[in-house]
Formats: sequence, C-alpha cells, structure tokens
Amino acid sequence: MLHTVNKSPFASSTLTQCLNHLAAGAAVLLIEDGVYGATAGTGAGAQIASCLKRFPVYVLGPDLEARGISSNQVVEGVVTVDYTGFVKLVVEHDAVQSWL
Amino acid sequence: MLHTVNKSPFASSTLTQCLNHLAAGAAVLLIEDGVYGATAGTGAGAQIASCLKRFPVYVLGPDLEARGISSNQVVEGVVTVDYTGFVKLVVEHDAVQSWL
Amino acid sequence: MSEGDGETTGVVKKFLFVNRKAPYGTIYALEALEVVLISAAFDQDVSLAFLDDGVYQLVSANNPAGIGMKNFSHTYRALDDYDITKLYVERESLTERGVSEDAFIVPVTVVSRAEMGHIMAAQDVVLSF
Amino acid sequence: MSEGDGETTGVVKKFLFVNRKAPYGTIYALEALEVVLISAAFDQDVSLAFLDDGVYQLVSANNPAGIGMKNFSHTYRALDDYDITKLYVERESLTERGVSEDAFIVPVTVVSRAEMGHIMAAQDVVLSF
Amino acid sequence: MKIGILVNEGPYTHQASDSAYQFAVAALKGGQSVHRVFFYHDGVYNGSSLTDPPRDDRQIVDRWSKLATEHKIDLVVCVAAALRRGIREQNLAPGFRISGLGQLVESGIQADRLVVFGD
Amino acid sequence: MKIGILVNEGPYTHQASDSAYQFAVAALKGGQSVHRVFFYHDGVYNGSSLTDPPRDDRQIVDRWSKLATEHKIDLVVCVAAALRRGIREQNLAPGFRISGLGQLVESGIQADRLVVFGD
Repeated sequence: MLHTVNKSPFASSTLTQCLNHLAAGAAVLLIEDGVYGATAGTGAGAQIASCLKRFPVYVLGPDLEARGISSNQVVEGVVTVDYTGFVKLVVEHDAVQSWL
Repeated sequence: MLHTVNKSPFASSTLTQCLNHLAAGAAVLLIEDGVYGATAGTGAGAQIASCLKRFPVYVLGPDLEARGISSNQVVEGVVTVDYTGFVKLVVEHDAVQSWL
Repeated sequence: MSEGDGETTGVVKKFLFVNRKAPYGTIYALEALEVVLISAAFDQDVSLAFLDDGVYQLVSANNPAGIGMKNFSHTYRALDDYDITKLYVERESLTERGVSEDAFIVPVTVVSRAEMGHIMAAQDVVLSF
Repeated sequence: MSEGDGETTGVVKKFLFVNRKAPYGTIYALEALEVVLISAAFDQDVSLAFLDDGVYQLVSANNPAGIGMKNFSHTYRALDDYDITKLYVERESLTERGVSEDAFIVPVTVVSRAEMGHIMAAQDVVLSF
Repeated sequence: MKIGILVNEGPYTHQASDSAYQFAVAALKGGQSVHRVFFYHDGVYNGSSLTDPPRDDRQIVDRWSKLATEHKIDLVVCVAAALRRGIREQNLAPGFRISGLGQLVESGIQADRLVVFGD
Repeated sequence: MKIGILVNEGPYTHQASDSAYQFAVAALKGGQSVHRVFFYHDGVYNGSSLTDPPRDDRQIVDRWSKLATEHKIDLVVCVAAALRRGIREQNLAPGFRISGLGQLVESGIQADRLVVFGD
C-alpha cells in the first residue's frame, strides 16, 4: 500500500496518524504541504527518520522546490521523486491510500 | 479580544495555538468543530480547564447539540451560549480574532 | 440498479471507505456516505473505517436542528439493509476523544490501531474524502 | 485610489492580517496578500503577523514552477513601497519548523509568542484567512 | 452597533457560511446592524444563482438573498476571487453584488466589529 | 495500467486539482492510461466554464478540457455534488460530463489503481 500525506505535520495530526497505521509492504509519499514533514531537525523529521527504519519514504520534488526546501534540508534516506516517480510508485504498489 | 476557534483540537493544532496567544482581556469561544475541545476528560479539555483559571471560555450550544455533546460532558466552568450570546460576546469585546 | 451492471459484472474488489473527519463542520462525512450507499449496488466487498474525528460521525445524539442542518445519522442505520456490515472503529481514536461505542447509532467492530492498519493494508481500493 | 476616499477619511484603525497557513498548498496566503495590498490605499495602521505555517510564506527560495504555479514571494517586497513595514514573525514557529529568518525574502521583526499575543491584543480589526 | 462579516468558504462544504448566516440573523434580532457581508476566497460561491440543493436541505444561497432583501443587507462578492472561481453577473444570485476588495477593508474601518468565518 | 483519479477540491483554492492534473499528465507520458477523472465535493467546480483567472496564472479548467480532448480522458462531474454547488450543463466546460456517483465506484472496479486528491 502506498500512503500519501498532503498536510503539514505542524498544523495537522495526519502525518502522525498515517505513520501509526503502516503495515507490511507500506511506503509513504509526502506531497503538497506534506513535504514539510521531510524537514530534518524537526519533530516531524524525527518521526520520518524513525519510520525509515521499517518503510521507504518518498517526497515529491516539485513540491519541495515550490516551498524552497533544498535537498540538504531533507531527512537522510528520504527519496525525492518527480511526478513520473509518483506514477511509478502508484503502479508498483497494489493500492493507494490518501490521508486527507 | 474575543478569540474564536472552529477546528477540532484532535485534528488541528489551532486550539493550542490560540490558547498560547491569549493576553489580558481575552475570552475564547469554541464554535463548529471547535466545540469538541470542550469535552471533559480529554487532553483538549485539560487545556481548556487550565485556560479557565485566567480567561473565560464559552462554547456555542447549537454546535454542541449538533454533535451530540451533552452539557454534562462539557468541562466545568465553560459557559454555553447560543447565537444571541455569540453576538453579545462580539459586542462586549473590542475586537474579534478568528483562528482559522 | 443499472449502475451495477455492465463491464463490472463478476469483479469483486475490497473497497474501504476511510472516515477521518467530523460531521457537520464540513460536508465530507455526508457526501462520503452517499458514495457508500451507491457502492452497495455494485456487489463489492465494502468496509468502512472510522478513525480520528471520523468516530464522531456515529454518535447517535447528534441533533443539528439548531444549526439548520439535516440529521443524517440515521442513514448509517440503512447500511445494514444494503448488506454493508463491516464497520470498523479505532479504539485509540475513541479513547483520545472520550467517546464510547455505547453512544453509537449502529453496531460496530472496535479494533486496535494495529488491526486498523492491517485492515487498510488488505484493501484493493481505498476511498478517502 | 478612489477606494480610500469617502466616508472612511480620517479614521485610522489598527489592522492586523494574521497569516498561519503555508503557501501553495492552498490559496489563502496569496489571496490574503491581495487584501493587504488593497488596504494600503486606505491609510490605516497595518501590521502583518506570521506564525505557525504562515512563516513558510516568507521563504525566499520558493520556486513553484514545477507545480505550475506563479511565484508570489516577490510581492512581499512590494509591501515596503506601500509603507507596510510592520511584519512580525513568531520565533517559536520558526524554531519548531527549523526555519531561519535569514531565509526570508524581506526584513521582518522576530517576536516571541508572548509578544505576538500582545500585538494581537492591541488591534482594532483582525483579518484571518 | 455595526457589525461587518467576512465569509471565506463556500456553501455546504464548510459550516462557515451557515455560522455566518446564523450569526447575522441573531445580530439583526438583537438590534445590531449588519454593515456588510463580504464573500472572499471560496466564499464567493455563496453568490451562485445556479445551486440546486436537495429540497429537504437548507437553501443557503436563497436565504442569503432573502436576508439581503428583508433587511437591506449589503452582500458583496469579491471580483478577483469570483473571476477565478466562475462567479459572474450572469450567475449571480439576487441581492448580491460584485465589487473590489476595498469593500472589505472599508467594512473593517466603518463597522464597529468585523467577524470572520472560514475554514 | 489503467489509473482512475478522484479530485475532491475545487481549482485554485487547494492544490489537489493541480496535483491531480500533473499526475495525470505524467501517467499519460509514462504510457499508462487514465481510466477516468471523477470530480466530487468541491471538485465539481473544476468543471465550471465561467472561471476567468488572471492571464499569467495557470488556466485550470481549460487545461482539463484540453487533456480530455487530446487524450480522450473521461472527465465526470458528480451530479449531486454539482447541483448543490451550482454546476449544471449550462456552465459546464467542454470535455466534462455530469453523471452519477456510480461512475466513481465503477472506476474503482475497472481501473487497476484509484488515486485520490483532496484537502
């Protein structure tokens, strides 16, 4: 299952809730305001780092750039993808769950 | 200043942020999904109880009823008002800040 | 219903409707329920998940007359008539909000957060609103 | 601008525009800025508060070309031309997000949460979007 | 006392429009005057003449129109926000008018209070 | 692979419509097929023919219409959600059609994946 998160973790509890529900085969993709969650050195970044020990985490590059977050600010281990990569993740996983 | 909060404290950080910014003369009114914050026995309810030591807190009755929250579930000291009471609070305070 | 016929005949997928938003403050809960009812015509394997503020949708004492809205809680009761019986509610979400399943308008299956995660992982189609 | 004339002449109120939402994910930041610019024509005492995710609005490196949107960060630079110079940013919001004011597109006054509370309390009109 | 109202969200989707309406009605009943209701962001959708909600539901656009007629309330839809969202004179409900953001700032100056309803 | 897309929010206000569009374009470029784009909740506003955004901004409704024409994508606006929000045949943009919620469930069944974009 590919889980997408599109909310800022500083405004909404959605990222935390998504991470709490991951099961075998899960991957997480941060999009839109959800990409703020990939910022290293923050509480959300620590949650992502912890998640990475068990599940792959991706972040949408165009959304990072839009928000002025450079790659060296992103938590190590998080993989940046473009929209083509987003599509590829959707194809590779058996289903998609959007955490809205 | 009358501060209104319309978000559920379980989904959004808005209630916490509002309570963190109260200054002399402030009052808080919970409306819409914000009324869930008035529920006794929850983390949000504890924040409200703590706030009550310094500032008055009101909750909009029609929004409580809509959500099936009975008066005995509301944190003690929180005053329930109807829309007429809402207007009165607006009139009595020098300005209104909506935490959206 | 004719909507259930055609090319889809014979295919049975596991559909999960994820409800994480409170009723009345926004329309998502109501409009989600409208999709659930339509899905019944397609003979799919339908489940509903209620977690986070979505658990508030099932509270039976809801009475939105004072805010001028319709009470749609009773619609959850109709789900049984459509053979939609898999309603999963997350225990941790209830506890955090001080909500008891005794307050619910329909019978539900209360599951742990971990179990909810497994229910989600088993689906073919996940609809969230 | 004619909008500034008429019955409002002479009245000067303290206006605060509260920015608590991130840019691009929703339109609130952009449309809020449009109101701020118009308010300049009315000769009011205008302040802007940036707190919570609103602090992200001021990051200079924003580049939304890849998501097909316009970059409106430079508009904050125009505020100075309109004599809107009171831009308050909350320190705690910056710290929580790992954002430095060095990254901002315009000079701002960084204040503590308590100070922000006092700035808010001193206003006549508070606009939030 | 003159009260200005700002509505930032569209009808049905968020409760903001409902709350603003109930507040306006209570204000009028209580002897206050409503200086203006300004519709911004998705709030401009409240001015659509084409909504056709279920009959047993509240008629949000209609009741705003009626409030405007019965109490001579000024309902202003922001032109820039409206153009972006497909609200124009041709699909504007009775009682609403389209104007600039200056009308919102003016309401902040002229009214004794400004109350914001949004998401 | 056939991919279905659900869009829950209107144009400009939330990024959901933008993300869905960029995703659809990338899917088509990558050789996937877009089974249907279903517009629900405020998503129905994406089908308004009356939007007139600033010229230097993206033309969200137009680009959906073009995508429909150029790639024969089925753009479906939910009738119930649309009536509530003032979208009808008379203000429906080219390339969109109005139909029932069954089209969404059908897309869930017929497509290999369903991706939801919302608030």
